[in-house]
Amino acid sequence: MNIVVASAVPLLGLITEPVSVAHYLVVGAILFVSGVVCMAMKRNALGVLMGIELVLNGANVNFVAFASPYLQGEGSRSLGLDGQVIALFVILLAAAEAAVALAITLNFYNNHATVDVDRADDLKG
Amino acid sequence: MAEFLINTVRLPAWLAWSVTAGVAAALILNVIAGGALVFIWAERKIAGRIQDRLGPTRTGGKFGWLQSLADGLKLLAKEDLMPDGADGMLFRLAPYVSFCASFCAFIALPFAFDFIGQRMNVGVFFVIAVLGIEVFGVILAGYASASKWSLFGAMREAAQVVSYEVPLGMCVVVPVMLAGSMDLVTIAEKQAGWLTNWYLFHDPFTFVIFWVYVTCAVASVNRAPFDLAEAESELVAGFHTEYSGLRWSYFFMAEYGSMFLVSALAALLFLGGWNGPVPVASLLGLSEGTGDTASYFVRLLGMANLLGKASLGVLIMMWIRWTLPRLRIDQVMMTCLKYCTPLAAAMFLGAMLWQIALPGGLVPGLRRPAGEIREGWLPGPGGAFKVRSADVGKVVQVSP
Amino acid sequence: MSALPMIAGALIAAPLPVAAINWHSLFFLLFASVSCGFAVAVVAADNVVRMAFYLVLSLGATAGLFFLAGAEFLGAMQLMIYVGGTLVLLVFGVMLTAQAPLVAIKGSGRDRVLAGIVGVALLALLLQAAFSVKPWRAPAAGVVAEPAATPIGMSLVGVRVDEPAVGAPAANKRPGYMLPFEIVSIHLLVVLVGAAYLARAKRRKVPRAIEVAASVEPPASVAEHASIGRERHRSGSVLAGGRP
Amino acid sequence: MAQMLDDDPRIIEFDVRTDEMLVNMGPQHPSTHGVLRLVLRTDGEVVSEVEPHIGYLHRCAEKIGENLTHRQWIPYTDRMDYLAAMNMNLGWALAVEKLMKYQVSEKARHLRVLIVELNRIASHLVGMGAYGLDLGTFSPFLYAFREREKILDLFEEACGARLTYSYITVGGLTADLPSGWLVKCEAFLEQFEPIIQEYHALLTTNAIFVKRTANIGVMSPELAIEYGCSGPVLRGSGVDQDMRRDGEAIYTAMYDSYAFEVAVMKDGHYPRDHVYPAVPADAVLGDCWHRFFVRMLEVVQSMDLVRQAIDRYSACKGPLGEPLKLTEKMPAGDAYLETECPKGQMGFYLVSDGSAIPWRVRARSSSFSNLAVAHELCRGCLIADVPAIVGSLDIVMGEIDR
Repeated sequence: MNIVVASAVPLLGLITEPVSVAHYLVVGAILFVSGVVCMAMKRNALGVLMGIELVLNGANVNFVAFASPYLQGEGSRSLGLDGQVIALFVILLAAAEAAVALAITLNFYNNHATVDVDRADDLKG
Repeated sequence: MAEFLINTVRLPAWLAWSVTAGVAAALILNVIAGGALVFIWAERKIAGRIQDRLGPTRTGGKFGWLQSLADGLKLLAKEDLMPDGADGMLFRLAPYVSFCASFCAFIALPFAFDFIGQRMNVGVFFVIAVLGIEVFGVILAGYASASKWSLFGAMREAAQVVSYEVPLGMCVVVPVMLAGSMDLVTIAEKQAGWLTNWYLFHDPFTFVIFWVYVTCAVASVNRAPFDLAEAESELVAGFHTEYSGLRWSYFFMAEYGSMFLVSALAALLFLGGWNGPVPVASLLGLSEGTGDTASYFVRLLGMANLLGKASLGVLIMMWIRWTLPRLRIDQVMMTCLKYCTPLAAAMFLGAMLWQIALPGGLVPGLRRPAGEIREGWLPGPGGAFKVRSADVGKVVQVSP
Repeated sequence: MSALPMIAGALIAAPLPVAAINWHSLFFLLFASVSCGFAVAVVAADNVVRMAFYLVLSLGATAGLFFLAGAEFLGAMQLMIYVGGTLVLLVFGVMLTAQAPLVAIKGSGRDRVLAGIVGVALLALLLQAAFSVKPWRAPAAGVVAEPAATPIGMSLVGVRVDEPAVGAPAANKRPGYMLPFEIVSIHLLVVLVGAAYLARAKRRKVPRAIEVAASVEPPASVAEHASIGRERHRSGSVLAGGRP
Repeated sequence: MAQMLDDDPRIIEFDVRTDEMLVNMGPQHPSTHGVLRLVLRTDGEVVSEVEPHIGYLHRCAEKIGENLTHRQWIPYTDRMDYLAAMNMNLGWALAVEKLMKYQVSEKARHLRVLIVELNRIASHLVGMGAYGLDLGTFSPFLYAFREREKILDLFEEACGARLTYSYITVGGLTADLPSGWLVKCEAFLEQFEPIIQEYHALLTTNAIFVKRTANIGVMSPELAIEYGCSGPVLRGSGVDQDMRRDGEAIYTAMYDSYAFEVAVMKDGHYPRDHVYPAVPADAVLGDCWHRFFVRMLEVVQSMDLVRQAIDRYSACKGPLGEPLKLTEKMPAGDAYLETECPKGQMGFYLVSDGSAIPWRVRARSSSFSNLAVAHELCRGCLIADVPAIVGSLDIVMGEIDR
């Protein structure tokens, strides 16, 4: 019990201290890594697509964090509006990317009757 | 309320805020749950009247108003079935996803001036976005039920709702453009005054687009004649074929919740929000913003106004449901793609041009100016420049 | 995720001053754990529909994080486009994976281990980077964010109305986003047309099934009353309890 | 053939590889009108094949008929087309009378016409209301049932039963009308006439209804004849055939001196004896809309016939005449007679060995033949069209399964 409390007390800072950019960066990092692992590991084309979405989302979290005025501590400055606008463009492009990728997946499915990306080896010599 | 609890009751701040939030959440929840009870009763009575019947009379209470309560009890007591091949987790979660989406959208919905769960800068957008998530629960339910009818219902709902979001969004953008804000409170405030200030009567284009909005709203909440996802003569019960008991009732509450929501949104965007056709309060010299007892009275009056308008919308939906046959899925999509979307786009363009050509409306002085200039907003040849503070608040025509 | 039980334990064991709780941080923690937890769940799940469901929850919670960071417009945008887009993903997932084998295509165990190692290494690197800059760890207090929806809208039509950041060029020199906005619009249009073309529904002269049946000689009487697909019916039914 | 397929907007071959699905519509399904099971083979929403499975309501009615005397079997005919039991009674009674060469009294003849046509109205009201239900509108169903209730009240007064009447029987009818009945009947017709316009407004001319039914399930006259369709289903395809005019003498003699025009599209128009709504531009002869419309016309036609029958019946003096005894022996031989029931041509065949109990009994069901064509009509339609098409055939399972 004591050990748990001892290890937990530093974590109490999480809910007593205000949030900083670093908090968001950690979330962004976890999303990003999840996305990368997802892309690398999944054999289902739709799974790979979801990995891409996660990666883009992780990047967006970072943009928003840097753009937010009240996450900025002394000595750093906010990206301001630019960060948000870039995140906006990322969302839009992610939607476009999803549309095209789905169309490609669909065509692949038509030709191979599967969405297993490991079977997409037609061009292999 | 939180300030009151802190200053007068002397609760600690965290408790005061929690209590306030809890009360607000409970109120909104009761709007949905209580609203569903009332609307189910109303639907029965209206259906009865339309069909030359009496509707419920015998369950108890005057006009059989206990019928919904009896139904609720029945649903609570009913066995909760799950098909053998169902995806258990998703099957259980789906009703809650639907209900939560419907519930969350209410957070940004103002019932009167300052009577709002959370005032949001992007209120309209938020409501539409969250409402779109409701379909998610339906799709999950359809997939997880392991029933072909459910799957058909879910696919129909997905196709329909995703398509109708496009014209719906365009319809919603017009009042946003006129008010210069996505804040629902601001949009409703701009329509204060006489009936002519309502955006419905702002110009011919908004009048047309209101009806487009009504069509799209009915379609996006899956009511007849667009109730394809649960078309009982085709798909048994569509996406909720396999649901029973309490879970089924969550879908039902979500449906009635979103019906009320789109109606309230119609009232806020086009029908003056909580402002009545006649500005009774301001004629009496009362204001809703001052914070004294009289202002609370005005707000309550406004709330009654809004609830009345929204309920009227729901009742009209019921009327439509008990009158018209159901469309076919391809006809539903055609209605969206061939009629609603182009019409909404054209009306959007028209309303925009009208704003440029006749910013003050046809009859000057009858209406408040629609858009306002804030400091430093006017684009000039060299980018933005500051506007003199004397000009702020005035309507300035921006040459294209 | 493991932080939650620990905090819960701490709440019970330690005399936690409830008044000291920063609610903003608490909600951040809530959204962050949902977001990260379900992102990991996406990786861990095999069923494509569940993956999509987790993804939606993760993205939805991220929208909550955006709201917390004062980016309301972006949060709503995230809900509408990202979550809506994923919804379509889900629909396609359901459509494409009606057959059981496709619902769960599993990677090999070796892949998983390898991906896990790479992932952890990458995460370590990123976390180190996240904590490496000191000002990033020091939050500002008492700053209230301006509503960003209108400035974003104005910047997209080429006018900057927001307060310039410290050290940024003067107000009338800062770039608007008119051109990128137009480019993105055209891009979206192109993508829409392209996607529709790739996954188009095209009309064939004769439906597939009738083609097959056409190879079977239709009975003579059939030709007299030509009706759609009649020949096909003669070629035999696949339905259970077919006719003699 | 290829030309036809090009023109058919419903045949779209998607580039996406999709799986076909077998879906059971019924036997417990809201829109299969009883215990009919339709197996649909679908590709997404597009139905590529429909296979009706019947027999869930089989009660060996014909075999039972071979163990009962001719009059004892009358109640079993009630239960065939239970929505038009009077017409069923009449079909069997006339078939037996044909074999026995028996002629009912003039008064009984007019009363039979009166009752049968009134029942036709009731049956078409159910068909119409249920069709609205199939298309997702509930209110016309109840409007139709409201009026049908009044007809059933009349029947109840005449024979004591509301659904299975056994009123018309071999050799006449079981009882004469009670006094004052005709006045009530005329009052009903009087108040019913304007209500038909209501039905036209809610269904026939409703834009959504027309969209859902026009050009759906188009049946060519050749196809209709080939499948042995009859009744409104046949006439909806433009085939001018009505047993009341074209049937055997013993049946058409009943309608002698009655003026009525067969409800069928001839020379590009429907009968013009009354004011009817115009045919919508989208409707094609033989589609669901026309089948529905023919029924609506027949309601008006039957009203005219009932009015004429009331006049002729009240003009007849003298007794109605007693029906035949239960055990009246039939001459050896066989007889087959088709009558025009609301659903189509209902035929009864009996072979007698000279006793009162028929040696063989068979019934030719109109709904059975009408349902058989469903798989032709439903090919390539959408799932939502299946109830629309099957509903437009207006089948009754009691008659199909017997």
